[in-house]
Amino acid sequence: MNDAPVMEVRQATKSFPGVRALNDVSIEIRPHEVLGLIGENGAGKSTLLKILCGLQRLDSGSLLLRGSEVAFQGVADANRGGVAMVFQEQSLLENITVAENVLLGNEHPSLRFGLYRWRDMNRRAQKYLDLVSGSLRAATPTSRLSFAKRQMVEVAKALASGSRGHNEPVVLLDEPTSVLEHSEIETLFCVIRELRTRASVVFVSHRMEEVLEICDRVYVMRDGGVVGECRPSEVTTDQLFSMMVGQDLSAGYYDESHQRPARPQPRLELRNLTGENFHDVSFTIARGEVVSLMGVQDSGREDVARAVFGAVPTKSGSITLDGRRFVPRSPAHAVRAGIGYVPSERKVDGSVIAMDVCENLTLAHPRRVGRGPFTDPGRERRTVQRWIDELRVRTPSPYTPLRSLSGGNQQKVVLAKWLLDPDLRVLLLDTPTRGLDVGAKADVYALIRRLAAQGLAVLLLADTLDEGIAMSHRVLTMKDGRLTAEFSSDVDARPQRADVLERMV
Amino acid sequence: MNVRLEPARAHDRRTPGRTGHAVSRPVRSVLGSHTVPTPALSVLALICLVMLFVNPAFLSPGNAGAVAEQSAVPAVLAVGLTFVILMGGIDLSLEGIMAAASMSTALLVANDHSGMNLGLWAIAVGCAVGAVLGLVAGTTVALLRVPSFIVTIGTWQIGLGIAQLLFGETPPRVTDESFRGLADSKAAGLPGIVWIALLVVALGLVLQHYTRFGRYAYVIGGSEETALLSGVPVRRYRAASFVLAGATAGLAAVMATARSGVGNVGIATGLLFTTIAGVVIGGTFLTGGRGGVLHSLVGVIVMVAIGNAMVLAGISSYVQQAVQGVIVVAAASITLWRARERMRVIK
Amino acid sequence: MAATPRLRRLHEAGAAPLFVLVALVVAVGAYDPSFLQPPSLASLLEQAAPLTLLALGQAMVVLTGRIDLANAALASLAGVTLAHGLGTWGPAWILVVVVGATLCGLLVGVIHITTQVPSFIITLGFLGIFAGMSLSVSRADSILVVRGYGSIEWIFYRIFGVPLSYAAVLLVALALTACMGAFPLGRRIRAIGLNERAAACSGIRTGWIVIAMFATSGALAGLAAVLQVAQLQSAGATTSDALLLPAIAAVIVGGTAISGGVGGVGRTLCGALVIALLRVGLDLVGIDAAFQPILYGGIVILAIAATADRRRGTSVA
Amino acid sequence: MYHTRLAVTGVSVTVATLAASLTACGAVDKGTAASDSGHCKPSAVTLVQSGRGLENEYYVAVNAGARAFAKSLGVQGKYQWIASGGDSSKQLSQIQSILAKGGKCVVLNVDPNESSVLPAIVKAVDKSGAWLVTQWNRPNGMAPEHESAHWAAHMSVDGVPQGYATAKALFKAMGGKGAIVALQGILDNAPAQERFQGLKKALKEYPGITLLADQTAGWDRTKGQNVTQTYLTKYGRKITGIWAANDSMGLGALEAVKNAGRKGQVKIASIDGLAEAIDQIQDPSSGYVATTPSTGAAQGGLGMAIAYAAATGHINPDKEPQDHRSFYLKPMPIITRANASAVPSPTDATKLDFKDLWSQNGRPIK
Repeated sequence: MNDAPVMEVRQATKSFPGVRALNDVSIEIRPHEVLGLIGENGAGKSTLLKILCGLQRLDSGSLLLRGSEVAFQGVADANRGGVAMVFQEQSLLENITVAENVLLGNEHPSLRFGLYRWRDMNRRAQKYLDLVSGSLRAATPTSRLSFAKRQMVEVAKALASGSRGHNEPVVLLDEPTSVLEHSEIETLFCVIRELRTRASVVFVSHRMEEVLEICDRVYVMRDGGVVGECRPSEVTTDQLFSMMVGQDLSAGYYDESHQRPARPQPRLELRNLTGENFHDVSFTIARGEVVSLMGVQDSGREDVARAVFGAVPTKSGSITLDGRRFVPRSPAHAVRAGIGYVPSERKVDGSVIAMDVCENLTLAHPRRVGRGPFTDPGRERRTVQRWIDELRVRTPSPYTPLRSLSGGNQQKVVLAKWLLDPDLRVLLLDTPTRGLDVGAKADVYALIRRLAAQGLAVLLLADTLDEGIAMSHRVLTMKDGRLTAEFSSDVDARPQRADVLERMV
Repeated sequence: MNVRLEPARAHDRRTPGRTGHAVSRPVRSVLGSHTVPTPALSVLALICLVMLFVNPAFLSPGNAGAVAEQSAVPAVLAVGLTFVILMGGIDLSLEGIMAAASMSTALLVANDHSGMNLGLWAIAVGCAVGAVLGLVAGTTVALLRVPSFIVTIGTWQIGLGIAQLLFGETPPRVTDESFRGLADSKAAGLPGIVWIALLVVALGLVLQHYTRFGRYAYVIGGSEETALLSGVPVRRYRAASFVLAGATAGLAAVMATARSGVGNVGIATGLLFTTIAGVVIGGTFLTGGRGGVLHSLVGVIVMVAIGNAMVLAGISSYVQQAVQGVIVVAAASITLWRARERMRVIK
Repeated sequence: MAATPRLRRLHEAGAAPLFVLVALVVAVGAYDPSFLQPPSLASLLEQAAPLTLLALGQAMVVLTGRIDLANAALASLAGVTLAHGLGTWGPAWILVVVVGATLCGLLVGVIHITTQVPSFIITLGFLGIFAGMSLSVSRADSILVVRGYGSIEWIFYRIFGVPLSYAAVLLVALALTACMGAFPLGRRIRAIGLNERAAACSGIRTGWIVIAMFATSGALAGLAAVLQVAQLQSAGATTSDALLLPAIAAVIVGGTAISGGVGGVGRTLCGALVIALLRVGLDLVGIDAAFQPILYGGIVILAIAATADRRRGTSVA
Repeated sequence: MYHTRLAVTGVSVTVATLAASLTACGAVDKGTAASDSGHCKPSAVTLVQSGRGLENEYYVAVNAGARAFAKSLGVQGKYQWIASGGDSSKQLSQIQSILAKGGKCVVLNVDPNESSVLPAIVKAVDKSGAWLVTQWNRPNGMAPEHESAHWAAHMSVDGVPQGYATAKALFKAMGGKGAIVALQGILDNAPAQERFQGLKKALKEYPGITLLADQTAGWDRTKGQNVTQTYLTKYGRKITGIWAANDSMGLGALEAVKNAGRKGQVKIASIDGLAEAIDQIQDPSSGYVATTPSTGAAQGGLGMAIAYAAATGHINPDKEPQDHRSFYLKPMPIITRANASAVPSPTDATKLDFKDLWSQNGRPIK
């Protein structure tokens, strides 16, 4: 293997207002390797990737591509240099065809006299699609594809954009597995291995197992700097963990010692609840109980939570809240009944990222920080500051726009929004730890324990099987819109993962 | 080792309330109408059906020709406007642009005012006047990042001012018969401007389907962010869409001038309402990314047909405006009724 | 770079419209010092009054990310209705008309929310509906207010030179500012404009607030009609129609983002004064009528370039 | 951030309030230019003509007439044309601003954009002591003789004889039988109604003529063309005549008739005296029968002259008889092929005698 790096970053520094995102970072990407980049959120992975793909410029330091210094003018410029990125958030457009998405910005070989030759477009796109999957057709409208297939198209798109130059491309994958199911992840890994023969790959994830499985070499990042470089064969998960967080956290991660038994009084009761995507769902959550609802995509579990919150309509069945019949007409109605909801899409549903921390925190229950119907800036400031301190939200001030906070801190604000209400009775958590780093996850877990101990009923739609089992008093599984099983989950008698998994798929 | 359970639901940015596939069926049937403007066509069919009982003369070939002729100018306008709207912008300036283009064209063909006679080259000049005004709007929107809504109110006024400057004491009358022939001479029973409009629509469809400009209009309207990330020079294409809208407005002014025979500052009075309402009824989303030239064409025909039908039905002039308003609201509501959903955000 | 954050903070807080206004006043005043005399300024404020009310209503709607193309036509309708009944029903009729206009705005909002059709289209339709109704009510003639005129005439008195009409507008503006600031309402409106889904998921009754904003726009259109009738002593079917685009221009020149969420009452006041000044300033400076639209268009574009809030990045509506 | 915003809002409101209260610092008396008698010296007078805009032939003629008057005084420099652009509140604002600036010695000749702005204009003029003559539209129940001396006069053009005479010429050309359609002006408009009344009056005298339909085409050429086109397909060959309330619509109708291949067979008559209409009348093949002479120059010139005379004290409006305060211009013979070639240009104001203010007065407006 030729060891001259394809791409190199030397002594890179990058600052944003109030944050130093990168501090004297040096890495190199060698040809035909899968390079892993792991670290907590806010460690600087995303910033580094953005610099590699031309989205942002360095404050100081240098970026070298095949030995010569470059300053990309933008993503398209980086593409021309053979560097392409698959973005964390899906960037495919629904209103055009798959071929157009794959070749976006790269159509010119298929143009004659300025006109598209669709057959040629589709043929070229198909070439890249075939590399990643056998079942994708170039001429399909993108809106017809499932999300998993779209992720494959994303990879094909990155391949296509990276192949624009004459050199072998560098493909940057930013958390490519976050929307994929297990089997699809395997397929993706096959694709990446195949890719390695013709390109260099940078694989970013916060899931160590994946990184260990697929990568040839790994950089570990923390607080804007590289804290370690290693080969997966030489390290264990625990070692990586402690490098990432700077301390040994593997014990007590889920804070299981604080699991308190649930109280006898039922708080939330669903009876034969039926909606568009779920049928005959019945279960009860008692005070102080955490129930985790498990299921694969399209199992309908998310809609159950949204139905309780009034965000999707129900057809039949009933909901009882503290013994009283409750028919959620709208989220506003549910909120007034004491229900809180942390949606999975933080930036779309969970928060107004253009508003500041204080405004987001007080959005749902302004009366808790006001005086009667009026606002009270002083009280508001004190309350908000208290929550910021209590949840250890890292923010320069309560009046910092939420968008400048890291994902974990944003999520804490979203949670705090509900905790402001002392009468909160039910908390619906839809993958509350997704995209959070290890430290922030631990904080959230501890918080959930504490809330449950206070008598709250928590419905948890866990991100992972382990999380769901470890965090809950009971585990419910859903498949195709119906409940399939119930497991009780005590601290010392957790259900077997295989059993749970069996009832889900 | 952690096992991934459930893939995250990546949100459909445009109708984010939706999950899974079972829900999407009604939505998809609306999506199905994205290639063909079915709702607008059914509104048109409804009008025809009603008029069949009220006044069958509506369906006579002669009246169909009249509707076609009256649709020609707004249809040409709609083609240019469609691309602006596809990219998520709006162009309100067409009345001002048409005023300027109409005056300059009338003064450049053989006329009773200026000694100029550029012949049919004046058509090119008319389009160019529109294109330049469009360029002003386009560059302002693209470079200064100001909402097009308000910029084009500004260029509207600018166009109007230019037209007033060009107006002497009487409107310039076109004496060039070949120029007038654009509108008057008939081929296959339809006047010239209808054929021009059809040509423009055909060109618009080619633009929409076969050029980067057209395809990128969908990309930019779908997600400007993605477009930028993919290296699409968004500003340039956005500016170009205004230039195109300006040029089609210029051409529309030429056609209207040929039809009426004079350069007229007020040549486009009321066309803005007809055109925008038409584009919207046709099913081109004001938020961008959906719709197309064909949609806009059908929408414009619906608007013109409504006006024509009301004259034929002898509806009092007092209420005509109100009836048009009701139909706009009703047509849009019917078109979009099935897509209604709790938590859906529509602005 | 040192001074920029401060400047940017000022800009984001909406200082630019104020600067534009002051610059324009100084420019016109430099050309014609008599313009700076109190009577001229008072006259400008009086002229700006109905426009400002429409602009304030429009701003409320725009803050939620919607647009109300029907409010000027609604003002015309309210005007003819007011003129029609004032003689017969007396001052109580004013209240009836304002309430009626509020209900019309409410209706527009309700239809927009229940049908989930973009506000641009709904209000475009209602623009036609209100215009047609105005024609029917007035029988296409203008209505002179003779009996009962005393009950509204006083609005255009000046007390010690202060135009009451503008003082009333300021009062409305103050009330709006108070509602926005003293209650969580203002924050909710901005949340809706910035991210409506998140606002809804935070338990905000987004639909009702949007409807309330359309109703507010309707109410202010009704008040604008009262001012118009008081000022004109008569009403025609299309009297206020031409104020639609100037009022929208005022909102945007005031720095309210057309995509919603950014903006406010104070700067809309400035924006409305800028537009009101532009409408007469060019005559005062003695610019030839034909050049006026060109200058007006150019200045509006420049003013908006100066005042636009670009924090939202890409969106150009 | 929050505090800055609060501060800026505060400053904005304060500035606005300040501006409002500044005006309290006293009203400056503008009467310096006036002589002892309360009248203006000729040198102090500003002449202001207000109308829609010069992109319209009629207003070009109005402007020409008013300018001719200013020239006859030798004060073109003091003459100003202001365009409302069809926006009533803008027109009012413009006039108020000019009055606030110019005070007593402003002489205004105004064509109100619509009659509803007129009371406010009168009020503003009255308050500032300036002088006003108005044209065309006024709300029912308002007249100079009842309002104020400063509203010197209101003049209009009687649409009834215009509609009547043009319709008769049309019917005669049609041979006294056949069917017509009528294109009306904007309904919100006295002239539109009067002209249509004239048509109806003529219809009574010609029982052989039937009115198939009437529809507004908004004074607009393109709309006139579209509506006519629709009528031509609806009624086909039944239509042998078209009466339009103004020339723009008439010329639009002519285009529609031409396109239908019926040029010459369908006779057209309209009102206003646009140059193009007069040219069409001279062309025997066009089928254009009649129009009326333009009244723009007379309305501009004489209106200005009357207001000026009042301002300088040559006349005292309060002492003038009612038919000098509210009057129609003398009806003029219509233009037909017989006299079309001899019609003077609409902008020709040389025939106007500014010394004899009442030379063109017709019947008073009741």
